[in-house]
Amino acid sequence: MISFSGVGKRYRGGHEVLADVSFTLDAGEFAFVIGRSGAGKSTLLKLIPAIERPSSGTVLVNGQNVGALRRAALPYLRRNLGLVFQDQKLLYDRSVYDNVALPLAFSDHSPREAERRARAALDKVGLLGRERANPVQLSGGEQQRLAIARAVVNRPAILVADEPTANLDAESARAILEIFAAFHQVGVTVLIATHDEALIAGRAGRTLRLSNGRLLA
Amino acid sequence: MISFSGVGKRYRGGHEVLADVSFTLDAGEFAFVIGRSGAGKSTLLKLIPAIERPSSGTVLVNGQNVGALRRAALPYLRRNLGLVFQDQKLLYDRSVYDNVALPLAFSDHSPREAERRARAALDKVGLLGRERANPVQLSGGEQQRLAIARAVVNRPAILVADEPTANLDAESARAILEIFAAFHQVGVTVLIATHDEALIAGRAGRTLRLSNGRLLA
Amino acid sequence: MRTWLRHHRQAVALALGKLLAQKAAALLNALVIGVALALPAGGYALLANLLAVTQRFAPEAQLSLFLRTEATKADADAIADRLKADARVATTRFVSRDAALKSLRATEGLAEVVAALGKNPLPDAFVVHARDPSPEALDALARDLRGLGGVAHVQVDSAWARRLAAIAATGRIATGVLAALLAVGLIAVTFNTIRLQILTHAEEITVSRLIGATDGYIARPFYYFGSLQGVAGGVVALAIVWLGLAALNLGVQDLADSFGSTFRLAFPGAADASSLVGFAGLLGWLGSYLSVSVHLRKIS
Amino acid sequence: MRTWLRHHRQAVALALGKLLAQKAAALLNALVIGVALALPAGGYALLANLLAVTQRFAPEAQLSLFLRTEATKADADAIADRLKADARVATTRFVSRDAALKSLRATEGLAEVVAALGKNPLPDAFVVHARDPSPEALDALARDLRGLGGVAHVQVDSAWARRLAAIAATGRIATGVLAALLAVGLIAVTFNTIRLQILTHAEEITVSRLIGATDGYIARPFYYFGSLQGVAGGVVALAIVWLGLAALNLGVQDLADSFGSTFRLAFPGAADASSLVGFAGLLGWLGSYLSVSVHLRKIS
Ligand SMILES: Nc1ncnc2c1ncn2[C@@H]1O[C@H](COP(=O)(O)OP(=O)(O)OP(=O)(O)O)[C@@H](O)[C@H]1O
Ligand SMILES: Nc1ncnc2c1ncn2[C@@H]1O[C@H](COP(=O)(O)OP(=O)(O)OP(=O)(O)O)[C@@H](O)[C@H]1O
Ligand SMILES: [Mg+2]
Ligand SMILES: [Mg+2]
Repeated sequence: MISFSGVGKRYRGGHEVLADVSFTLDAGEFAFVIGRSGAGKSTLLKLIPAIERPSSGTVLVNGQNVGALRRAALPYLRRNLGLVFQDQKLLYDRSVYDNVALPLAFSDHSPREAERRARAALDKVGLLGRERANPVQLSGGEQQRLAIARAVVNRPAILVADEPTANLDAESARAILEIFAAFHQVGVTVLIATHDEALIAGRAGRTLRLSNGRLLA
Repeated sequence: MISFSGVGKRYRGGHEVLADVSFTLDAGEFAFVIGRSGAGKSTLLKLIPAIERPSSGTVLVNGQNVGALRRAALPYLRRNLGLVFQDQKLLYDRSVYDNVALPLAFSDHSPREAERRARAALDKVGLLGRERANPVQLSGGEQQRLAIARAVVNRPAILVADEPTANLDAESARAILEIFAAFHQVGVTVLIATHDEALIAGRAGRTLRLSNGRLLA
Repeated sequence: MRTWLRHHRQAVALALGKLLAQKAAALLNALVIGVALALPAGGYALLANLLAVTQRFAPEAQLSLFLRTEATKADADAIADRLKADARVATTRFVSRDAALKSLRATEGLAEVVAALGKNPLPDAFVVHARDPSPEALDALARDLRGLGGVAHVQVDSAWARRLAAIAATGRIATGVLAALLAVGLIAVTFNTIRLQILTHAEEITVSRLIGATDGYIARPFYYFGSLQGVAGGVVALAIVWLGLAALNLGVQDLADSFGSTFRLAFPGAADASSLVGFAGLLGWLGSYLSVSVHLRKIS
Repeated sequence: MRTWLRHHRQAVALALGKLLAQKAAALLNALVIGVALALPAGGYALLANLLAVTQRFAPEAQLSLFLRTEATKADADAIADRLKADARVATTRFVSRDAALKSLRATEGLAEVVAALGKNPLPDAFVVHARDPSPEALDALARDLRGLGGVAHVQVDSAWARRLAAIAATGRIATGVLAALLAVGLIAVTFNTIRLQILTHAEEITVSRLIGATDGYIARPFYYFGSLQGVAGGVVALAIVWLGLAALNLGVQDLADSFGSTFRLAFPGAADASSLVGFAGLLGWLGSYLSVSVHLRKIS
């Protein structure tokens, strides 16, 4: 499903953020990327939807070498992924509902089906009833849950989430992880980056430990 | 220094987010506001710089009733506060240096003194050397530290920080708390909101525990 | 196909929605484009009027053919036949010496002169309209007519023809300058508006791209927006031109009255008006196309 | 005071920096304003030229005073003295019957008529220029002069005066319409640009407010930006008007040559040019002021 081999990444004018990262995530696996601030977690995750391209090595997603994709092919790659960004990237001039429904606009659903999916996604993260609010009217944790709802609304086969619980207290964080676990149950591949060692303690799932851009065994 | 008495807050069309909150923070105190997602932490903090106004009760800052301040008086209140926002509010079309130097533009420093202060603040959060980078080139944790540097660059007497360690691993979070502690040492009043119980465990300082908008004893 | 239609419908709705959501802003934009467009459109309307006026003087691109005072009726008839046979001659009009005196008497300021004349000193004459109003053709025709028997003098009004040609040339240059301004101005306005539209929607564009929107999907509402804005600007320009002409007509009325004329500046017809609006829409589309090409890729 | 100066210096630097950072965009904006401004500025320049041309005809606001054919030299002298004493008369010119015949002979198309005349039928005449060119004043003067001994006929060229008044009125209306467009157009362009500037800087404005910037501090760069943009637009408008007049002069040259005139459209003088630019700057400031008042408070 997702396969990194010998991946290195160096930002223009910067140091080597990732070095020789290799791992394979099978379909339906559940994995955490863990590491300190600046370890390269976000960079690693950004290589999967080709937001960044590797400086060396190859990244395969569903067998596609995404580092070599043409610009015009990127939208079709990204539609099959559910992405939660570390800075959430919500639209603050749209309603909560419109934010969730955004990915449905370029897929091929009837308006009725689109609405059903949007409401189901909001329900899953406990935001049903806040559809008409503006994201600025949500608390930090609620915004994070909205970002998750948007990522899952299209029922992607792969979920990639960058610090989806950073703004949540331990209990809320656990509730969010349950959502990801539920997707995992139905066969979705899940990859979550976090700095929170406590969060993953005692959880099933693989752990990819990053330190200074290198994967620790 | 900061005094809430019988403060209630209800957003337009919403439920009661804060109810009958009363506490006093003396000059030089160090306090945490703790509570679950949606408990009202950010709302409480926003009342201090009058970003929001209380629906009932009074909020005094340095003896001023900030809930009743005229619009034109707000800038002068805010210049004396160091604020770290939950969503950081960095300018992504300016350099790291310009972000830190922003509050110095409307205070009365010579250009030389302004530069000295900006560099000192960046040094304190470990971002010296990244001045010319753009905030999007920083990792999530680095952005959070940049927001802290901007809050302290004017050496305010009061520091109010909303989840300043949300994106940081435990070790980096501890390092950031040390920065706040150092300001506390030299007499600055510090108020930090966090959802992270582990972070405050075994720390000196008062704890204001919020639950459903009410202050627990 | 159904999806394609739905996407276009959505894009139109989005563009229209944006225009209508900010009524004041949309009105302002239309006003800006309208004012810019009114310059050449108004100029064009005035030119069209000018050409209409000068066409009334076009008959002056003519020859006056004076007969000798001693010429007989037969001489005059022969000359008339000769003129009728000439392919270069469009029309001829015979002005008898009596008619000429009468019209001289009617000319303001000359009544006294005429009254003082003992007998009619004027000759018979033909007024000849040439088919080809160019100065060269008139001169050649005059040379030939001068050789006819009974003709005392041929006077070419080619000075007038030369003036007309110069006016027409001036008009053509002006139209060219104005048309260029029209196109550049409207494209610039749209380009700029769309640039700022893209900047204000940078966040939305970035996010849409990250979650799988194609560039075509992102660009579409801007194209519609630019075209709609062009059309709105064209309508405003029409209104400005209309009001401007109406205002000028207040003055023209007095002026024309003093000449005893009923002349008024004509308003652009339905065909001109709709092609102005259509052209404005087309240029709006072009401006948005250029702007999207340049600015969309700048947003990472 | 030093801080105040520094803040203003910073605001100018910021505004200039923004203009220069996006050279293409700044140029486009200046072009848009310039095109909009060129409409009334060019119209004004053309009007000024038109007025200059009509002023050449202003001496035609005159009376022609024809003496009786039997009038003596003494009669003529008495009338000349009477005219000199009249406060309403600006200048008088005596045209002897011989001079009148000569000028008639020189008139194109009348040479034959004159040649056919046996004796000179023309009377002596005075051409009288009135101080007040209004039709009413001319009529009153004519009435008085008609009563003088030896005067056969007084002809008022007030038709011309009426036409001139009508032309001047038309010009005044046109100037009014154009001036209104000038002001509205430029204010609208600036208002809109600043609106979009504010929208694209919404983030920065919000953050600056949160950390203690006053509204004055936030607004200042926008004022300077608007004024600078107005000035730049004024300069572009000048250039467009200059080029337009130069292009029109190519045609006017031919036209004037055909009249044997050296007339050319005059370019706006330094005073007009600098007041156009200054006025554009002022309107730019006004537009930005209005826009800031409306839009700054909309950003929380
Ligand atoms: N676009 C960029 N250009 C240059 N350097 C970058 C860019 N993005 C990230 N970096 C640098 O790469 C390093 C790793 O960044 P990354 O965001 O991957 O870290 P992270 O593990 O996600 O950290 P955090 O937990 O703080 O989010 C950091 O030092 C960061 O400054
Ligand atoms: N501007 C607003 N308008 C309406 N409701 C709001 C607004 N801001 C916050 N709220 C609501 O008030 C409640 C408390 O929000 P607040 O941001 O204070 O919580 P918090 O304790 O900071 O939570 P978190 O840890 O998730 O940031 C939430 O239910 C939120 O939806
Ligand atoms: Mg990260
Ligand atoms: Mg909060």
